[in-house]
Amino acid sequence: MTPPDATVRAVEAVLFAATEPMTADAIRTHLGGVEVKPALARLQADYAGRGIELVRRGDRWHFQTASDMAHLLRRTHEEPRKLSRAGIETLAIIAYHEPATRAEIEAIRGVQISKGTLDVLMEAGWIRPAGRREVPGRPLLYATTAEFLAHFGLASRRDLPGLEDLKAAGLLDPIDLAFETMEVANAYDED
Amino acid sequence: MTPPDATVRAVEAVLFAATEPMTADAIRTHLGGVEVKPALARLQADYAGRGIELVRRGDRWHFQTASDMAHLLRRTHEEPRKLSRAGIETLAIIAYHEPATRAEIEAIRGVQISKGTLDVLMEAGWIRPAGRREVPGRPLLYATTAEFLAHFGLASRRDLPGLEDLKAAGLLDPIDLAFETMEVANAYDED
Amino acid sequence: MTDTPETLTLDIEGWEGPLDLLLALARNQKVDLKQISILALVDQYLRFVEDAKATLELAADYLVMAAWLAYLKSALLLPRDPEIEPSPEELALRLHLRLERLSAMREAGARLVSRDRVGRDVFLRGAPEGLRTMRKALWQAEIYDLISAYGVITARTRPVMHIVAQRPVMTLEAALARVSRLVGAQIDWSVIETFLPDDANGLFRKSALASSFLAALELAKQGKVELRQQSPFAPLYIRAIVAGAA
Repeated sequence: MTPPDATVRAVEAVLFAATEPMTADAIRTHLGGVEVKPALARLQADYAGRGIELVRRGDRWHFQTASDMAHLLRRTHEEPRKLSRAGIETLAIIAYHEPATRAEIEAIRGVQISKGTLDVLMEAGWIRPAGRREVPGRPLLYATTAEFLAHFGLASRRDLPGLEDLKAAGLLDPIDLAFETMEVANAYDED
Repeated sequence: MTPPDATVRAVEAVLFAATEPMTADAIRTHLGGVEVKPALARLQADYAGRGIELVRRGDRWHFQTASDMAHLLRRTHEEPRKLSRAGIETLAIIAYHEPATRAEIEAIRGVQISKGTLDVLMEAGWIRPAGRREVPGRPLLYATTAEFLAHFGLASRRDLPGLEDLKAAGLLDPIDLAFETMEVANAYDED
Repeated sequence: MTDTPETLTLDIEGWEGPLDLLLALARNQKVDLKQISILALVDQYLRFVEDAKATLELAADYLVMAAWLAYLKSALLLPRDPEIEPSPEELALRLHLRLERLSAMREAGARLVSRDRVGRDVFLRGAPEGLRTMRKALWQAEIYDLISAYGVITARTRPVMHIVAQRPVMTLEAALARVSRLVGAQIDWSVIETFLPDDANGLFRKSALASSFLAALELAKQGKVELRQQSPFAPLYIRAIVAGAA
């Protein structure tokens, strides 16, 4: 491959040394204002197929080991936090519906969520409070974070597995809305 | 470059994720006994001239940011800050009376100066320690620097306006005294 | 949970609420969730609650759900009463929609956690050097700030001598002496201005006038003179009171 130019080398070094994923803006600021987007594209191409790859998660970039190397590395590292079933479902509901209130999560799960469930997800850095819904009681809203995307290897929320299918099937709509849609469809059929 | 083979990729990933430099033996054990020396040589060649390099220290290998990129890891960000009233007065006294001891500066200023004030002036590069006065206690003397002259656009200290000039410019008018005294009191509080 | 002697096939603690249990039962029908039989589902649930009730203290929400499902079942079986809203079909449909949504989220969660996760399947650099930004103050001051500061210090600390200039005033004592001397020489009414010194000008004249006026008032109070004025701001006349003349 052609030798990388100074900007490519600088972006490479900065991302390599960084302890956290960085936005293109943060890299640019760190490098004193140079344009880094072409360098990021170049690096992504350079590392394609290697044991390390450059990935974009949300608007942040980081190097990580290639996913097919997992079997070699897993044994040396501890398993990340094991999530309870309630935790996984709550996280999925927030991710696919965000922003979502606690009541909306409970409506889907059919049970109250214990205080600890949201705490664990917040402590992991995967969800965050995201304002309040402007309805009586002004309930707190929850949404996912940049760390969530990074941890689960998602380039963006659009990459959530099956998101489009679920949307198309109306499975992300509230029940009342789904019900009305069905009623209308039935009424139309009867005509 | 030619695509790396499985062993090269594995060695690359293992060294990237390792928390400490590893010996070739340790890497081989980790990878189930394959020969890793050719892979290490190949990686070293692949990374030559990049922002990251594979280095060997003793018998251990690790990735690090290229040595000529080290300056990117610690970056100084300069923020313009205005010198406090105490700072500018202290600087003025040193400039007009140098070399001066701290006690002399305080006597002229009529107010004590904090250690921080002199530190700031030294950090700015405008004053420097200039020996000691040969009196009991041997107090440190302060004088201005070449940077001081450069910053204030002075060819030499003799370019500083004399008392007569100050008087002519109205800078010694006692009318403002009450007002200025108030300001000085405030500035002193901030020290 | 299974340490009770009675035969226990279902463990209620294993279910996260009635909806969770219903979803599991619906899956037991081994058909697409869209085609499950609500009636069969209701039967299974009620049977489960019957079985579990014998050995466990059933949570209230399971019993509430059981009651609601029993109602739903009877409504579905009986001839439809158009007066009852919502219709049993609607209730059954809503239950269906809820189960579909819970199922969808459960699958989504499973797919999410089985992705290549950082720290389990893919790894970040083990020993990053870290980036540090050191903030450095860039101190700023102008030459004017410097010399004006020196001016201020000099002005503040150099010895200050206060000299009060002589000001042109006629004291009350002087005016009293002058007016009482001059009024004795006057026979008739005289305007107060005639008692001022001839050379009185400017500030001194004003001071002399004010003091003479005060002196006139003082003398009138002592019964030595009398004062006359036609109207406000009209000339003020003054005359000595000759003993015995009043």
